[in-house]
Amino acid sequence: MNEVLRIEGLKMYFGGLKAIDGLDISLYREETLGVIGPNGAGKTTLFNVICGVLKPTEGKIFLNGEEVQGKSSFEMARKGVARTFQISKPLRDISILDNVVASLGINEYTGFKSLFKKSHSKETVDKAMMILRRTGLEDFKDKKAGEVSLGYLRRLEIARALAINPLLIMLDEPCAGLSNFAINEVIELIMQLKEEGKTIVLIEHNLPISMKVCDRIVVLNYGQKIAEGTPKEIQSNQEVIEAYLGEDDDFA
Amino acid sequence: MLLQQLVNGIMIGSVYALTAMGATLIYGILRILDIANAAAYAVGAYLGWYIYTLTNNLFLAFFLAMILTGLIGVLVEKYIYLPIISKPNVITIVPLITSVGLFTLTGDLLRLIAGPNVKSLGVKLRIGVLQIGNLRINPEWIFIIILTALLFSILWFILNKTKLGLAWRATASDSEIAQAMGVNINVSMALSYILGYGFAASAGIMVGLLYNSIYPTMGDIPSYKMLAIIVLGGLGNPVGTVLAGLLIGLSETLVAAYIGSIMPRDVIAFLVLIIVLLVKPSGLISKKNA
Amino acid sequence: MYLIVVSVNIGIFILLALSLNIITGYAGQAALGHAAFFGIGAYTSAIMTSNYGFSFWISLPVAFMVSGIVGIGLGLISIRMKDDFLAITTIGVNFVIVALFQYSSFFGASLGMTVKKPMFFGMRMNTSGYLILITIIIIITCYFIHKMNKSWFGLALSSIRNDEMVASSLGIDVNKYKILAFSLGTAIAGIAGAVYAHHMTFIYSSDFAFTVSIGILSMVVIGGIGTIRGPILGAILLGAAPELFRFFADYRMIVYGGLLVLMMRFQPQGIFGNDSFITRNFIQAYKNIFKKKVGDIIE
Amino acid sequence: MKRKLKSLLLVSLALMMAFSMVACNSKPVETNDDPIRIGFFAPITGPAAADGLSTSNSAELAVEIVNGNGGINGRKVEIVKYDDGLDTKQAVNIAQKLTTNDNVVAVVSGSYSGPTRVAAPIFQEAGIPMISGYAIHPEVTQSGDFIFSQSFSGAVQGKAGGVVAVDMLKAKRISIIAVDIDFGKELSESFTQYVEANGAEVVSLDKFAMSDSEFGPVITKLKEEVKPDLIYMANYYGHGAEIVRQVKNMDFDVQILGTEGIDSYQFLEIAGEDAEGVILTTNMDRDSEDESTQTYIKTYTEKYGLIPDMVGASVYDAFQVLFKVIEEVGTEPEDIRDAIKELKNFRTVTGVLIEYAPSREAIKPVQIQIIENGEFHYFDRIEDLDIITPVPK
Repeated sequence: MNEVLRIEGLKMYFGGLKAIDGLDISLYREETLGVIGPNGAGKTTLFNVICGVLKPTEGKIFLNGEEVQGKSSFEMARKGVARTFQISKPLRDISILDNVVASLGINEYTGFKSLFKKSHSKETVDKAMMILRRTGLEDFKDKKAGEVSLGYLRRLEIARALAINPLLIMLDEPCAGLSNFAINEVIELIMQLKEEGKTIVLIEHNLPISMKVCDRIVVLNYGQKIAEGTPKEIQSNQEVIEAYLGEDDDFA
Repeated sequence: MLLQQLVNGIMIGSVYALTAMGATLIYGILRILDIANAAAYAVGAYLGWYIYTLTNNLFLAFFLAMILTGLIGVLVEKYIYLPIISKPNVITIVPLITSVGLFTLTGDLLRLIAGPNVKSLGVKLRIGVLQIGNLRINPEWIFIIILTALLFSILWFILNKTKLGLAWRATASDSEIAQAMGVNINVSMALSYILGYGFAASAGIMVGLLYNSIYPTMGDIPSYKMLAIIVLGGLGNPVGTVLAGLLIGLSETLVAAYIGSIMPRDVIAFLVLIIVLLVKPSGLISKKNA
Repeated sequence: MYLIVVSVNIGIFILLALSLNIITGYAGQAALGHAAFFGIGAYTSAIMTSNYGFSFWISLPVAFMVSGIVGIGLGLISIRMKDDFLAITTIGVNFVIVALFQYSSFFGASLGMTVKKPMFFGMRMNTSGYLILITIIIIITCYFIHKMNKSWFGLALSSIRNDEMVASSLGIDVNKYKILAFSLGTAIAGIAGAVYAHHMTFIYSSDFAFTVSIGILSMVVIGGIGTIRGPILGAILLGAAPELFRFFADYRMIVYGGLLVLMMRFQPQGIFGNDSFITRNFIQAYKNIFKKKVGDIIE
Repeated sequence: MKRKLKSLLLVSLALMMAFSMVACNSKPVETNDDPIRIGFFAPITGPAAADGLSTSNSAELAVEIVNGNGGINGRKVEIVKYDDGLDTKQAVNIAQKLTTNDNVVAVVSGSYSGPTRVAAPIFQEAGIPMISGYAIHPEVTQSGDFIFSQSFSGAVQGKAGGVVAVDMLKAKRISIIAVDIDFGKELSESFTQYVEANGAEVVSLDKFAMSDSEFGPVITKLKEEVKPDLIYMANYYGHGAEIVRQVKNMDFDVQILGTEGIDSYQFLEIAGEDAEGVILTTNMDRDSEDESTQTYIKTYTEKYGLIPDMVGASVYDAFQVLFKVIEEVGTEPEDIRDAIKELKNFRTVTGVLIEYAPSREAIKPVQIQIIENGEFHYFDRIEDLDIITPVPK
């Protein structure tokens, strides 16, 4: 029972467009799985389906053995699936601290009753501060999230995912648009998470990063899995090279 | 009788479409729900009336009033709306409230300048009644329909066949990309307001002519009805606006003729709106397939 | 007496502005039909006291409930529609509900409804009574909103206001919270309506028209959206404006309209909003004098 | 937190105290040199601004004339005028201001039913007489014995309309088009009652909203399917003008009967030639031989360059009534009230005011006017007390 996530025969069609067309993936505890593929291969769609933003056309998703496909996004979050967004989506007009506190409340959003429970209890704020310290955001805690630079927003995305204390962290291109320096910092952070034994799914367009971070990589093209294996195996897979040829200079 | 009522509905619907067109053009670029468009409608009607009493030339009154109101529109855009929407972190309600302020201000200014009483254009058109079998169309309507068709053709030409129109459409579909491609979006915005307020003015004069009455609060009803129409048409979509105008004109007419007075006329527009949006939340024609 | 009457009217608008602020300011949902719920509260309590002889004090909570329940409907609509589409649909809801008042004889139709003044311990409620009542309700509402801001509920609304997708990724049931926000805001508007009906002793469908909704929204935005002080001060300012400007006589609506335009042009975050000129300088001055932490005074 | 709450409470208490202090200022003692102050409110801004202008002009003219004649018993009259914007909230504020701050001895309402209706109980409670110029809501005068109405009740005018339609014009099939507010409702109901009791038939009733301006569909329906021989319009000049224009445009041969709602020069202005032959029930006879009527029409036209209408004349009359009783009994509000109740056969510009009914609504002849050559002219008059006396509901 080490299988955290299992996807069986997943299909996601948008009208005539087959974004995901029959996909089987398994993910095991404490593993970091990379999902790569050219633009439009269906990576983000896959994320959105797993997180419950989209309802799959067909197929099954198991989380810790429980069938969860078609559940809504907030239910998936409560079941321990945390995610970051490809385009950073901070809660702009509240502080960085509040952003993290909001994520810590995952089990507190009970509807009307939540009106009578204070959000910024000492315990919660301490927990949030700990996460901010880990992600290097401590100095910005009172700044509004809309006012900090992109690099910090990526960290905030990860901090928020961490606050959920998830079963599974899904990172959607956490390094896109960052400077080399910032990229290294984010990689460092991911490596730390790995060491702590988190289970991670990573979409990353920048292949060297995936190669460095992931234990296993799944390659998608046109919504289908064209290869799967360790970074080494993927690197030498002819089909993958063809799919990427001329597509991406990073692949070398 | 059904034929006559259908024609009645299409006629009033085309006036609605014309009234709402200005708001659509403005929303298309600036994403503002500009209630002050209804102020332009009243101002246009008054300008038209004034020029007509001076010159006794209806066409001159019509086009001069349109141009003048359009120019006022550019000033309003440049000195009021543009500075507001270019500020960071401005919520979308702010321009809406600005337009409500402008509308209140203009309505009362008209009252002070021209008095609260109804002005009549007193135009006697020398074309006869069009009679086909039982179907009758009055001279005012013939005039209005020809003019509306003309204005829509001009609009279609500007938007689809000129460089300016191409720039406008590019800005409307994505202003950032348009800007990156070298489109001067300030020009598109100005065009929106010239055309937008100009169209509102033309609608004002037409309605003034149709009911032979021009008064300071004549913009009150268009101020909200045109919102229903532009949203129904898919927000910022000229073709959708024409369809929505016709749909509402027809619904109102048919309800008045066959069901009777179950509800006020204005409510019909909003009921149609709510029903359509519940089925299709992005309006009759959504932006994507415009 | 005149001042008290004006104050009661302003008090009713403060309550309306505060309640709209829950929907628009905190949950970030466009709502341009708030007056309809004001009307639902007014008609509910008027019908209860005048047609069925219930006490005014029983009709208050009932008005609260009925408006809130109808508000759930608006919340359901907000799940299906977004932004400007939602905004205009709420205008539509306003028109439809006013038409219902206007056309249904149950609501007095075109003759409006006459409302008896309530009794309070055997005495007829006078205007000062209303002032005290509305002040108490406002204080309770402020306390409640203050509490809400500090709770998980408030944080959930903040998240939804900023980004619904993120909110649901944090485990927030966005639909449920939207419905709750709409229903709370409209329920408070319902109470305002109940007080209004008995204060005015006569209500008519057009008292709750779309223009009133726009007026309430203007108060929230002019004062400063998403704060407690904003809607209160905005309502005082705009509520008193028609009376304050009486000595401009003929020009007062022009002054009023011009003021709206100028304020939005130069202070779009509202006069007393979080980023406004007055608030910033006030905080600065306060800091300089008392050397206190900012968070303590401005929530 | 607790402290903050406490300070909030204190501040609001202090505010309330301050308000009540200001509110409790005592009335100054009145002397004979002070002018007699009469309150007046009308919708000077907003959608009814044209009627507001007409009534406010008439009010000022009335005061100017009486002061020109040396005032009342040597004292000048001063008018305290407010704009209610056709908004009941403002009307309540105004009524409160008039009763507590302005020391008026009586009030005239130049506004519509809504504002007048909410203001009436406040004047009643304060014990200040109010005469409503033309508000038609039946509950206005029911507020109490200080509240009078200068116009016919809706029931009287509707019945008079019925008399014109059935007895004078011999109509058999009648269509009604009514505005859906108290005015249209009251009139069309009592009209229908009379018509159906006297052998004619109401074949259709179309209600429309105040904001409506498009009557093409309704007129088409009437012409092609209902085919009435008379249309009764219980509405205002804007609607009325559009209806007669549509009727003429469609070549629809039908008699049109209107009410005091279209008694306005604006009706003539908008409808133009199409208004010819329209008959209406109203309160002012333009062809009256009465000197005061002709003086009013003449001075008003000269002073304002506008033609006076029914709402203006009604307000002017309300002032005449007040001047008359104040001259007789002085400025004590109770005395004024009693004197108005006792007033009999008083000549006003809208004919002889016979007396006020127990419901405090004026009893006076209903004038029937016809539009000829773009002017209102005498057609007939109803003086039958059975018809013009309001029946209490």
